[in-house]
Amino acid sequence: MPFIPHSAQDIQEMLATIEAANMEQLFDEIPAHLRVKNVLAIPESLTEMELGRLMRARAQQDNNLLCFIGAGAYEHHIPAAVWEVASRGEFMTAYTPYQAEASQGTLQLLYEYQTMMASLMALDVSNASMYDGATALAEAVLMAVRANRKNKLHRILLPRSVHPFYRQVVKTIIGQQNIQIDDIPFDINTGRISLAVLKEVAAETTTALVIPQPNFFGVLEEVDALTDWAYTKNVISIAVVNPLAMALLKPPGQWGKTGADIACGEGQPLGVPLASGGPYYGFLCCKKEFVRQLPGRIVGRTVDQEGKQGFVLTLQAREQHIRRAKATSNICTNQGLLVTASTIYMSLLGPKGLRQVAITSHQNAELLKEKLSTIEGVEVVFQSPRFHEWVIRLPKPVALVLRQLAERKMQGGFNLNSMYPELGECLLVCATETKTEEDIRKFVTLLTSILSSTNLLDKAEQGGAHAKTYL
Amino acid sequence: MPFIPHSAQDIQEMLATIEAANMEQLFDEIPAHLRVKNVLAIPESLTEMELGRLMRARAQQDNNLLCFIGAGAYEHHIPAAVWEVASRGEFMTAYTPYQAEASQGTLQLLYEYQTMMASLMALDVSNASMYDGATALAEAVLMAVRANRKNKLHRILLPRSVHPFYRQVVKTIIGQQNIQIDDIPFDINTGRISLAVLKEVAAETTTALVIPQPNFFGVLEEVDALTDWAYTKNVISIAVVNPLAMALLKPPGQWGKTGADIACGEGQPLGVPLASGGPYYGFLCCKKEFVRQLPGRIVGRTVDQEGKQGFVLTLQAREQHIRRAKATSNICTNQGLLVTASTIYMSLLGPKGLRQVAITSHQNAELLKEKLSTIEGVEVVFQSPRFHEWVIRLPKPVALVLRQLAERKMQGGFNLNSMYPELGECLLVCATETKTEEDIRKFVTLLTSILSSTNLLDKAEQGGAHAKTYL
Amino acid sequence: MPKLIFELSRHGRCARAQVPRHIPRAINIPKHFLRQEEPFLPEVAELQVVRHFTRLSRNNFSIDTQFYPLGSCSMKYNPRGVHHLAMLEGFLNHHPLSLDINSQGYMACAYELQEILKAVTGMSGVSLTPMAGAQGEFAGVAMIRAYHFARHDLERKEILVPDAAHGTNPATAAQCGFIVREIPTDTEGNVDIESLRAAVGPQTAGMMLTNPSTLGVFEQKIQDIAAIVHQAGGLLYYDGANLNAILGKVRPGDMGFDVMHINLHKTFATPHGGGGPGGGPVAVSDRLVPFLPTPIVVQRSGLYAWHSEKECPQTIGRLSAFMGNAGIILRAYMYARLLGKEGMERVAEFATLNANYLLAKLKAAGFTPAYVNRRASHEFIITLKTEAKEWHVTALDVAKRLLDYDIHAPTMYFPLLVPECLLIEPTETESKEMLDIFVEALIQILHEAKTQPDLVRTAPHTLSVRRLDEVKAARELDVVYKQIIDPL
Amino acid sequence: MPKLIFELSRHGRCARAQVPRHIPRAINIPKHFLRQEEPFLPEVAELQVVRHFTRLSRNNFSIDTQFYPLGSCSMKYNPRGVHHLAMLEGFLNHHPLSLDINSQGYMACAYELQEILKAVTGMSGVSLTPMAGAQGEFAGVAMIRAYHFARHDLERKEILVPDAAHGTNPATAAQCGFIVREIPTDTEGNVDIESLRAAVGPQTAGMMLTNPSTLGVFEQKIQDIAAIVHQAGGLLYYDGANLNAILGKVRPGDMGFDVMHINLHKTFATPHGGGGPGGGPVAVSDRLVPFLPTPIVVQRSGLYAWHSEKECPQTIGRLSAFMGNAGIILRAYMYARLLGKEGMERVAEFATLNANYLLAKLKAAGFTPAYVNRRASHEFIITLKTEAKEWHVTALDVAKRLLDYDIHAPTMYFPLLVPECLLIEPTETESKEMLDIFVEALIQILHEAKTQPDLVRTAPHTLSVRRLDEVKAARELDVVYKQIIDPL
Ligand SMILES: Cc1ncc(COP(=O)(O)O)c(C=O)c1O
Ligand SMILES: Cc1ncc(COP(=O)(O)O)c(C=O)c1O
Repeated sequence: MPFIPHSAQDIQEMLATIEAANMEQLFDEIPAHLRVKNVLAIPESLTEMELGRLMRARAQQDNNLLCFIGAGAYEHHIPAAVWEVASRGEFMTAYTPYQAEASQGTLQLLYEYQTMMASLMALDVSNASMYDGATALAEAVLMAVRANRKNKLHRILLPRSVHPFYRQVVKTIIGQQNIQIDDIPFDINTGRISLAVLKEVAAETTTALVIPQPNFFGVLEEVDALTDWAYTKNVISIAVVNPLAMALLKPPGQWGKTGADIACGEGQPLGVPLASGGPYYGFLCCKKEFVRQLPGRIVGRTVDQEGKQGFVLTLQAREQHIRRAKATSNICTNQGLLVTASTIYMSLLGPKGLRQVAITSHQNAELLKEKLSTIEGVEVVFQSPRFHEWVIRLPKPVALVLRQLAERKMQGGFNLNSMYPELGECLLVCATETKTEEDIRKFVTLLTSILSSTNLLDKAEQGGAHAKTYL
Repeated sequence: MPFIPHSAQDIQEMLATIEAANMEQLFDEIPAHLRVKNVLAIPESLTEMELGRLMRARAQQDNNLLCFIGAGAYEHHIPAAVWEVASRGEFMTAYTPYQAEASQGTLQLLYEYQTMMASLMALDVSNASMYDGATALAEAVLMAVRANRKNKLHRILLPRSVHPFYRQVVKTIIGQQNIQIDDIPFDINTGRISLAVLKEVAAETTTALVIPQPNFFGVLEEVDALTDWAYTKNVISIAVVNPLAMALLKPPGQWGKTGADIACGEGQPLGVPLASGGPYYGFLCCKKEFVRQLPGRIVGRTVDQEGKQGFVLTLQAREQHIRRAKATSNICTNQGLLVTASTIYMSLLGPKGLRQVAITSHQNAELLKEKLSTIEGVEVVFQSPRFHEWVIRLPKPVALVLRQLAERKMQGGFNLNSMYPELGECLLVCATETKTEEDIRKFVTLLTSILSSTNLLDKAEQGGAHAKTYL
Repeated sequence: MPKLIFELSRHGRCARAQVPRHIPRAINIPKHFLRQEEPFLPEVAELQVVRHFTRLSRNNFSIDTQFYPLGSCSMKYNPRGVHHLAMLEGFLNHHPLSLDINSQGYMACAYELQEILKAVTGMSGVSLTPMAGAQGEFAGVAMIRAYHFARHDLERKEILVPDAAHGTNPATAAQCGFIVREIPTDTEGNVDIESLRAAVGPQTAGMMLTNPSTLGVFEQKIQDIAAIVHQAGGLLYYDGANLNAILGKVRPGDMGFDVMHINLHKTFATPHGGGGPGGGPVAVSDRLVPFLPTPIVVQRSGLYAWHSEKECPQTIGRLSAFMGNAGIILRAYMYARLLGKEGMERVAEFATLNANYLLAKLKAAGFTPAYVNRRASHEFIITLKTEAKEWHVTALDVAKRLLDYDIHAPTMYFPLLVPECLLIEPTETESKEMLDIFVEALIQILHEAKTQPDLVRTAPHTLSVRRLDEVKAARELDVVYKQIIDPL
Repeated sequence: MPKLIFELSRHGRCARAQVPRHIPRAINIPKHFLRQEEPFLPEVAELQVVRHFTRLSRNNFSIDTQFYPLGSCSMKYNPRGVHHLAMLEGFLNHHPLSLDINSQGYMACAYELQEILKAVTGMSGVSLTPMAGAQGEFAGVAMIRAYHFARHDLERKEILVPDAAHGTNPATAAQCGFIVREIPTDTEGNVDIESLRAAVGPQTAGMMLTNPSTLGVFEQKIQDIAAIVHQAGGLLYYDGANLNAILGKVRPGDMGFDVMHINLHKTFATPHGGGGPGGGPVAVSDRLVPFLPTPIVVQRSGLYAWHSEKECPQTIGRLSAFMGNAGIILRAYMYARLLGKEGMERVAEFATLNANYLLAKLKAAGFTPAYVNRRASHEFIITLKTEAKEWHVTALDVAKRLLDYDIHAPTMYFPLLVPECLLIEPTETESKEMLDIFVEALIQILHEAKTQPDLVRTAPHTLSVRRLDEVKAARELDVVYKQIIDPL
């Protein structure tokens, strides 16, 4: 019996203690006609060895791809120490630190995490994690709504330069409440939010403005101006940022004259592997005046009976298990282990190392951009400063080009076609510090050859049916 | 500075404390003309990320081979828990448990290991490891020599059915002393030691007889008769066995009327990966009357000042750091971590699980043997009972066949040609529990096609130059 | 206790081998976009980091080191083989937006897990995307909302929850814009049927329930409840936190539930990581299939593909940037394959055996079960009401004292309706000996409560800290090092 | 302390998922070959195993958790990246007898490590096969023997070792059939040159030395020593245990040594595993190259190949069944690549800086260095002779008391010639703060020795056990559970 320790004798003794004749009797309160009749339609058990063969074969199928996709999930070098330590049983197989005295390891780590993340954002406080970047944004919006009681109807300015999947998630989550979302178009030349448009769209009932940095196109927004505008309009500013970039770029707490009010985003770039999309974690920081609106767990430093320093979950009165229907959020299980990994990652890199990762990513992306833009027919779309990602327009259908690249294990970027049809055949390309000159050369060569091949359409159409991702 | 924590300020403060002007001055006792003048001919440092790319590429070169080689190193399923736990920093980065009170984890584990290994061998005691199976055999021979003081010249009967590399190692190690090694031929029909031959070779000065089980050809020796013969001749019997096989086969302590005196062998099959040949570990067990001759570390159970159970290194008076030139061996660093893994492995499998691994290996090997012997021209050489390995004769040169298989990532076995030229074109083939029917089918199909191809010689000769291993 | 990592920091230190090599290229970013001063991150060497966090980890209880009978959390063994295989580079390096042709390995696992979850729940459709139980609840209640909405049944503004429900249930219902109405529990731990009857009506959107309930007993009138809610036009939500109790024995779909979530980090043994991550797939009956959150994996002519908004126009939408906690899905899939169909049934059997054994022993030792006449499910409640009154030793005190016995405390003070309660869930992976040790510890503590109550009241005594001041923590908020926040 | 795993055992238990499926095939082995009753192995479930050994591990000091100033052992940080990459499946699953064409990845690493070791030692040839320092010594001394033998110089029966030498040196010489002759040390910690001169002769096969010596000082007259030994016809062996002190600063080959080993688990930071494995490659000057143990990797027209007996007819032979501790070789190689040439030099610099800093601080605090006038190498000795006399607190007591301060004890009572000594080696990877903590602890203990000597004499007090009875352990030998062996 895998994972069940009971010997035949144990079972006999235990049933005798319970005064049950057999195992069946333990289920005698379940109405008989409800019981499962047929054997479950589930395969027979595998041994770990058999499972290993199966899973190795599956992992192999998806392996050894060269990756220039970013679009919200970024390949970075993760020091081996990060997961070697984070995977220790004591971190990995613990539950939420409800018993603080028996969980000081996790709690101290979370306190250190909060400090690091708040400082990276230049804001006062951080919670201990949200599910992911997209839900963190949704929760940030809900924070803003709760913080602004004067409005009955809430309107949220959500630029289209924010990750389209984030926008979808925000709609799913806050869509259940009385909140209106106003899409803000981006300037087709710069790829960023235009202050002029913003002014047009804004209304009395506008509660918050979401400001991405870098935005979905990799472009840097004029965050100072946007934050200042929001401040003057009494609109709460919500930054959604790449945390790694904040080692190099101006952090939300320093935007404009007052700083953004809330910052959130995806923690994945800080030591979390791509892993098909998760588990990642969302971070959520804010100015101290919003701390009671902050959802999720927060760790506080305190003392024990003898005055010795210790850590506990604090402000629990905001949470669902105490406040129930009036809680700031329903979140319970969060993404603690990922935060553990990120805390170790940030500790290894330190402020200078993290900055160097950001700079190298930027430099590699710029190099790739230069090289790609020399290919005939390839056009760099937005002429604004970028971090490590940007948009190119191809002279052929992006879906078909990507498909051809994919067949050679090259992942050329993210197809913007269905999300931004107005841009035409556009591709979002990313390079991080993990890419070598050799990788870049390979990509450029392959793309050149695909674009110059004449029978692209014929070849690709055969496989076109499978050329989509889960858009 | 990788792995060095010193900040510039630290260095200044420390030099000031030392009253040294600079780093150079710390080396002022080294004659200047001896100092390294030129930069070392070593490549520049790599970052962990760069190293990762290099090593992944190298690992990839040697990867995804299907392995039917045994010959002393066996591929078995290793439960993930084994190395996940053995790799914990507290086991992996500890030194030898010289400070017993700060090393109870390692010491208790070694005590548990000694118990398991002694019991697997059905002998009284076990040490805490030797370097590998071959050196364990050499040390076993030296034990026998020390235990038998009446002889001046020592003759050791070392059958040719013992692993040829073990025999070479024994010769290297004991060759420095006044010990003669008598090779014992094997019976060309059965592949095992013949009692008759033994009787011829034995002499007054014969100190020990080495008995392999299974022997190098995978064949089971008539261990009862051999042990009894040794006993009646006052010859010390040294078993060299596959420890995994001992879950199924009669263990050394039960051979013949008295049991073998000493048992040794390679611990690798018990949870240690193939890993290009090491680190593995040698085990060494004996009857209690030989315990003072046992080299290496031994852990004993004792009590602390309060009578509480605890563990220490014991009988250290045998060891080099106390007895120096008169020590039982010069071994100091041993293979502790491998023993840690094996202890976890044996605990997971238990007596029944271990037996099942042995049985399944045997069954797979028998299946493979049946299938291979249906190929035209392939001949099973010895008609004796086997464990999980055996010898076949091929109708074509083994080196060339193996080379062809290797090009298709199939490792067909170990070439006996140079070690046992008298056997002709023979191959030692192994299957363990890791092999599926599909694997076996693949091997048989590939071998069939290679053997039936007419231009084998031409093709293979081109690559023949590289077709050797480090024989 | 180790120092804070910031206290180890020295200017100029870092883990050198981890920092990318300097490239002599310009930074093409105008200055006003750039950060001026460094963030306050520790500057430490690699050994310091490894040692610091290794030492921190040792200040934790965990399944790998202690018995952890935390009710409602199913803290069972997390197979190491599963973790190990999920860390294969082919899985770790796979981008979520890889084209389908480069993702078939992962998608095969996700697809098969969807099928397995259908089989164990008796439901018709599954979406794996919710990232924990609470998000599964959100998805479920949002589907209930979408369902009524699609039928233009717009007045259903109430969600019913038993008073014993987990806090996420009411919080979720509220987050979905519903009014929450509590239904009381009867003396035997069942939903009070009469109150339920009185509460339902045209305003009822649905009811959230777990069965066995968080009181550790099986809701026997489940079919009546289903009938009442359904007749009122509502839907029935199954909180899958307690699925471990019935795996392979009885299925929510067969009990009349319309929608449910499954906590993969409980029933499917994925490690909980000191707070997360989890996984909260939702499973639904036929009528809710169109509303499932996306993406979902489908199989099409031998290839796996993603279905999304386009193929599922009625979906409640997307719940995460990508497709949820993929690595947890992978682990849950592997766990299911290791168990197989026989193993699934054994989970419920042995979880129940262990709970009832513990209950029997504790009863014999003089402890008071909350529901004396009931069979325990995979968990059960004891109440220390009497002990609290007689010796002024509370459930909290007993819980803290257990820590000194090197055993994690059970869940305390939940469900809220049972005074001074401990909710005890041993799970199926613990041995009889371990349970006996736990019983012995509780007996011992009871004895201490009588003879040296202060010892219990001031516990724990053997950990790195004594009992912590939570009030001070909340009053003098210190949640960021060196930035003490004024009381708000 | 956890119970013994055997005490958790229950008949019929095991980690089911790890046991191969039953195959319905006969066992073709006659009965008299088969085992009749089961071996005494524990019968436990997977969680029990993981929990038991995880808990055991927590009863250890280690580099990952504590400062470990164990002299002569170079307990420095073992980079996790190195371990991680050595565990890649392509390395782990590779059979040692794979054909060369299937082994080029591993062989490239081994070959390059050979080259790197030549560069840092200043030697001409390297063999990686010895599995630890002591086996390297064996190989080295066997080569010395083979060298004389090949020259028909058959009367050289003596090996000289300083009295300060590590026990493996005389033990090795004896195992190679030599007579061991000890050379005394002078008052400054150097080899007594006059005694050496008197000792050498036609019977001298060679001398074993480490420099800096195990006394923690650099042997300044090393060239005189080399000349004396060489003039007598002997060869000079370098015990590489202390290579960390001079890496990139001075090379054994340049000092006149003919042969040496390198402890990869010291200088090259491979983890020591609680006793092993290690690695003990040998490096030799020209004249000993033909005698190197096999196999050795060579490069031949772009491909790597093994050289063995056939290509090296004068080799002393094979030292292990395959090619030594391959995984350790791989790790040492990676460490060397991470350090690069600049990093190599820094090792000696910072190891020396740390040692001299500690020495200066301890001197200032009133401790007595064994060699007051000498610069410390990467390690140094303090002697507690005075303290032992005055307060009856021994070096052992101080060592044990340090454990209570959560610091591993230095090496005690070695070298044998310094009374009540502690041999302290901080290594380069420890921070100044850690060293300061260590000094503070020793000062504190010195104070305790004066004020409450019993506290020190009965230490440790804070670990899972108090001081252990080693005499009982040796007298009442209990080395196998339930099989107490009678005193012999
Ligand atoms: C009964 C019950 N419902 C719901 C949840 C919430 O699940 P999660 O923590 O996965 O969000 C829990 C978690 O503890 C629970 O016990
Ligand atoms: C000076 C010295 N020489 C030799 C050795 C033996 O090396 P190993 O333990 O690797 O066999 C040691 C090990 O401690 C040592 O310190």
